[in-house]
Amino acid sequence: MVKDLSVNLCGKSLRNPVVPASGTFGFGLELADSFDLNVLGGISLKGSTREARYGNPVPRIAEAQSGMLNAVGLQNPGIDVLVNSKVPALRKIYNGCVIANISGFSLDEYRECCAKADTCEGIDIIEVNISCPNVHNGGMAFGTNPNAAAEVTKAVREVCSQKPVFIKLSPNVTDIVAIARACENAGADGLTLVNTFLGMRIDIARRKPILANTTGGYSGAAIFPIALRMVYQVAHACSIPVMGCGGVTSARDVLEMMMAGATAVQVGAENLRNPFACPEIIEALPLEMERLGIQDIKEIIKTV
Amino acid sequence: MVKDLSVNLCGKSLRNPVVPASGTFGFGLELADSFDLNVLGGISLKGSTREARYGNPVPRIAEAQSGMLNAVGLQNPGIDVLVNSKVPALRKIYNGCVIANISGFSLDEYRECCAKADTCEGIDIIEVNISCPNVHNGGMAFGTNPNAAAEVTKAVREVCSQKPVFIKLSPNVTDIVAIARACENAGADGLTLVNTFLGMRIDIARRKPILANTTGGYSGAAIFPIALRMVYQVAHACSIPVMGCGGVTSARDVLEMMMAGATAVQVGAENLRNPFACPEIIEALPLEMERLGIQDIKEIIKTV
Amino acid sequence: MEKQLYTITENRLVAADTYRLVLSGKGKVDGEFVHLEIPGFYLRRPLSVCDSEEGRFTLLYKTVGEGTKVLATLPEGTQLSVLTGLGRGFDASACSRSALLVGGGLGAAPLYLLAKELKRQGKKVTVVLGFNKADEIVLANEFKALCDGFAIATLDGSVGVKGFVTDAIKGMAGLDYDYFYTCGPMIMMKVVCEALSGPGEASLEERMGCGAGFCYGCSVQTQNGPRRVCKDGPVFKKEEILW
Amino acid sequence: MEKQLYTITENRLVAADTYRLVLSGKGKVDGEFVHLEIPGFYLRRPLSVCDSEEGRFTLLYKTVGEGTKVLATLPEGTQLSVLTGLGRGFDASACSRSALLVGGGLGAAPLYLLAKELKRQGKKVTVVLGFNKADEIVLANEFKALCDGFAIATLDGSVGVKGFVTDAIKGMAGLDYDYFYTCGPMIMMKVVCEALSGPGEASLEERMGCGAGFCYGCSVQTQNGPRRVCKDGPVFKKEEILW
Ligand SMILES: Cc1cc2nc3c(=O)[nH]c(=O)nc-3n(C[C@H](O)[C@H](O)[C@H](O)COP(=O)(O)OP(=O)(O)OC[C@H]3O[C@@H](n4cnc5c(N)ncnc54)[C@H](O)[C@@H]3O)c2cc1C
Ligand SMILES: Cc1cc2nc3c(=O)[nH]c(=O)nc-3n(C[C@H](O)[C@H](O)[C@H](O)COP(=O)(O)OP(=O)(O)OC[C@H]3O[C@@H](n4cnc5c(N)ncnc54)[C@H](O)[C@@H]3O)c2cc1C
Ligand SMILES: Cc1cc2nc3c(=O)[nH]c(=O)nc-3n(C[C@H](O)[C@H](O)[C@H](O)COP(=O)(O)O)c2cc1C
Ligand SMILES: Cc1cc2nc3c(=O)[nH]c(=O)nc-3n(C[C@H](O)[C@H](O)[C@H](O)COP(=O)(O)O)c2cc1C
Ligand code: FES
Ligand code: FES
Repeated sequence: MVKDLSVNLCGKSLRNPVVPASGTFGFGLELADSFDLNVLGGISLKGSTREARYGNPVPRIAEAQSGMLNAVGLQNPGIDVLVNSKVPALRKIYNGCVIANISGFSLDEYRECCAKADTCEGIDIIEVNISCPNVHNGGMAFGTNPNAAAEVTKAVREVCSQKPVFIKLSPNVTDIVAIARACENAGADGLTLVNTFLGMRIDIARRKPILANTTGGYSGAAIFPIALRMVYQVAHACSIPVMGCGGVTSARDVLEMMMAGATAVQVGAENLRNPFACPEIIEALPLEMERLGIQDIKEIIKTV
Repeated sequence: MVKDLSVNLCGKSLRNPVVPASGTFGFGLELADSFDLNVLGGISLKGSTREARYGNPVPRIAEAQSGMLNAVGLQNPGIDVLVNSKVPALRKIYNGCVIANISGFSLDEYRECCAKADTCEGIDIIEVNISCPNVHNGGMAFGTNPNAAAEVTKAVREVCSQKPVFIKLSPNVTDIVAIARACENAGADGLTLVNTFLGMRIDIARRKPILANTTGGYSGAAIFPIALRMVYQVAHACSIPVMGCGGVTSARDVLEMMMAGATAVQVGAENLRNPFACPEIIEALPLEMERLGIQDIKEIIKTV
Repeated sequence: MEKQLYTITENRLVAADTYRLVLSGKGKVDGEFVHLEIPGFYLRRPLSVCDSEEGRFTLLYKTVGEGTKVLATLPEGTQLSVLTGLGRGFDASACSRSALLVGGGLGAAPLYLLAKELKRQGKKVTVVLGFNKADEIVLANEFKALCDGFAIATLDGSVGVKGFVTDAIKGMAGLDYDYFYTCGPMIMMKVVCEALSGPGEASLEERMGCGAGFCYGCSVQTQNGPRRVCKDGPVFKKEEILW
Repeated sequence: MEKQLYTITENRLVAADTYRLVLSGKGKVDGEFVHLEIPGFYLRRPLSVCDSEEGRFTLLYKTVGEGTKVLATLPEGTQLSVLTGLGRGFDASACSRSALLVGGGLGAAPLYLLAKELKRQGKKVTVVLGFNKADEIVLANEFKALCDGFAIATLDGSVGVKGFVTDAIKGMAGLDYDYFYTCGPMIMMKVVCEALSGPGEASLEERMGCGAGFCYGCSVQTQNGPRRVCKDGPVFKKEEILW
């Protein structure tokens, strides 16, 4: 039985809801030799800032039982390289939805980067990361307070006249609904949730944190039930579309996130364990839908 | 080599730092036939309220990849049964540290229950749960705001003249340090962290939440890196002792929690998978310490 | 309660989606059910003891979800961690002379152990089992060999009486019993408890955490207040149950 | 990069805490290292390819942490998921005539594959290996059989020269090479790169996420800016490395 896997994200049609999450799939190009990227519903690119950044010192990666910590710290070549070189190169081989993920350390930086992304032809959606736990005074500070989140949203909304703007939220908050609502009211076209949880591991033999940065962002299968709860709460409180993210590892997880309220679903850390995770999930979707009697994947969105 | 496993919690000596967490070990009595409870450093009893409570409807339990959700909702026979019957019965067979875990739906209720626990002979420490995510208008509402947390602390501190009071914090907050400091300033003798994360699972075949309560408290191995980070932050910001809790499953996890700043370590959901988890962890501690060159477990507390 | 490693000596499809699992280890397992760790899954799975002898016991399980599907793939020789000695089972002594056992689907499994005990005590045992269709039938021969009366109902009529267990019971001429025991889907047990006069008991099912009475994850409301299915049950007297 | 299942055909202790792992599967594995999934662990483990032929390849690993300890328990026949075709390895063509290979501990492993390639290209190969003590020595016979010159240093002097690899190198009369390659502990490689005149390259180690160049978890600062150890390396030219 032919299954309809397509979903619609602010007017942009995705051939399926599966999108590798920002930072876990490079600029797409790194994986172009491994499989045909065109199977992917979309790609969220590595987070970009105004200037090129090396990021945090190594070690940047630590392991946990069903997840991992990263403290990459927004290593990236800068927004100009993104729009002038990375996106055009990706466009040569990929015709799906390209999502530019933007970070910043000030309103000005967010505004400037988003303006550049807005006029870059190859980009379909702008995803504004106000939730990176791995840089100081940047990212997460904006994402843990409804007023600050609204301010960033307003600022970037003003400079993005052509593309939908998704705000990517932090799970490290008491009330994610309040922040989601603030972003919606400030003009966000959609929301991505969640980013990583602030976590830590210690090397008990050396008696030192494993990460050079002491703490890092925790993600992977372990966070799925919390991310799912947040997607559920936000999708039921707001009327803009949600991209669900956090701990997704299987076709079943994708369907669960969509029933909770996600229109599209991002896969993050699982790509690091298995670079073929996204194509494998997409391949598994029709059979799983068959088992559950789902014809058209759109129909299950927010049905729980 | 003989290892010293004892730790000191507000003047009370524990023979080792391992304590089953509240709600995951009943009133101790339920496990008395399975092993000698006297191997345990302490026991945190099932949370008690003023009146007897049935709790939430079933299903109350859901599974995740490295953890579980519970929505028991504070089923308990009420504080009077606790102090008049459960604690005296436990005392007949257990000579370690007994921790009464108290919940409430109002300041008055917290005050009344803590006053009763304070005068109950068999109880060594009072642990005030301001972080239960499974009851409405109760528990977590007090634990997600520094002012409310301070108010509860002050209220119970006033009525507890004989026993140390630990406040048990919620991880579902933006800034756990602010709440910890508020409790410390309001007179808390110690802090327990963390309680469960608010999570959710959906039965995708039935298209319904698995838990009758829709959401539940997520805990188990999956939450360890987040709990560890919170213990680390709070232990380094406050000067009162911390009981670390969240995802502990092994002797190595106990040592890691202690290096992060915990004086004692609670084991929760792991008891549900393996009722012998605590005695097994305690048995494994000396060998693990030997490997790491630790003579006296007290010496590693907050060394990272 | 005890925790022990047992070795799979048989794990074989015996009916549609239904496997017979024989586990070997030290001693004779008691308790109404065991709590089984399936590699890769966080919580244990409760499964009723279908038969138990010195050194080995038998379970019957249906592959309904992720865990049981993985269980079905485990080869002989695999070691599993099992909690035993769990649950308050059927009270064979409550029957004075003649018992009626009514099972639906795999609800037949714990009834088999009960039937053996009742026969050991010299009582008369009549068994009625209900299934959806022929390929789901289990334990028919075992019960036939052991018991004094036996009937089957299938929904599609492919074997025995067409319809529910209650239809099969109605059709049994001269049925006589002083106590009944039932295990199966909630709705079946409710109908049975309402339809059958006289005293009896039923075995409930609930999602479990510990399976051993200390997490209060499985508490249901009963006529006598909250009761833990894993410890106060799973078997409850008919009058106690709030359907 | 490719992901494939390989079957363990050998997994055997060959030196103190050191195992030789032979994996069989389709094709000939290339790449400097493989990224190996160990059952029960979230991240894969990077291990250098020590030898590779059609249908099988060999790794040498030390049991240093939880993952490698579990790996050591896996029996023959176990299937493992492996990412292959990873890393930019040693550049055999950079040597024009005669090469010096300097390994510390299990740093010897990737040098063996390199030595074979250099010999295939008809070049002269001298190998110097350093270990803490005799029971840690690996690959000595294999290198001796293959190469033109071979020396060992042990810290405790139990075998070969007492001291570091640099001591053994000093003691080699008439040593002549136009290019060197080194792999081992950072501090050893630093000393080697500083002590040896002439061009050379070294293989770095870093905690990895993806192992395949797209997570930026392993980026180190180099003379030429940030470089991913897994993709731009692990082998870097001596001048590029910021020690
Ligand atoms: C006392 C008791 C005795 C039982 N005896 C048998 C038996 O003899 N044979 C048999 O086939 N089944 C029996 N069951 C039901 C059996 O426990 C479930 O079918 C099994 O747990 C499903 O596991 P899963 O991993 O396949 O399902 P999943 O849905 O993947 O499991 C997810 C979680 O839900 C729980 N769960 C799902 N369905 C049930 C259920 N019906 N009852 C309790 N927990 C459930 C699982 O244990 C697990 O924690 C019994 C249940 C109880 C409570
Ligand atoms: C390119 C490369 C090639 C390597 N080749 C070999 C080899 O041929 N033989 C060998 O014995 N070792 C090799 N190593 C080191 C090997 O990867 C680690 O010893 C191994 O990952 C430790 O795993 P563990 O589970 O035992 O340790 P744990 O400490 O339990 O592992 C926890 C996490 O830290 C990572 N980690 C721990 N130590 C290291 C380390 N030294 N380098 C990188 N990651 C680490 C693990 O991969 C894992 O993600 C290589 C490392 C790299 C980067
Ligand atoms: C290595 C790594 C790098 C990441 N970098 C970014 C980033 O640059 N921008 C961003 O918005 N999120 C970043 N994230 C967060 C992911 O996009 C995702 O939100 C998070 O990992 C949760 O999903 P998961 O549980 O599937 O990993 C990163 C995550 C990882 C693991
Ligand atoms: C079934 C269950 C019941 C619980 N009941 C209580 C409770 O009554 N009071 C309380 O303070 N915490 C309760 N908790 C929280 C635990 O004490 C502990 O804080 C939490 O589970 C995190 O630890 P873990 O990851 O080791 O499970 C409960 C947890 C579980 C799993
Ligand atoms: S499952 Fe824990 S009390 Fe019944
Ligand atoms: S480990 Fe992912 S880029 Fe190197």
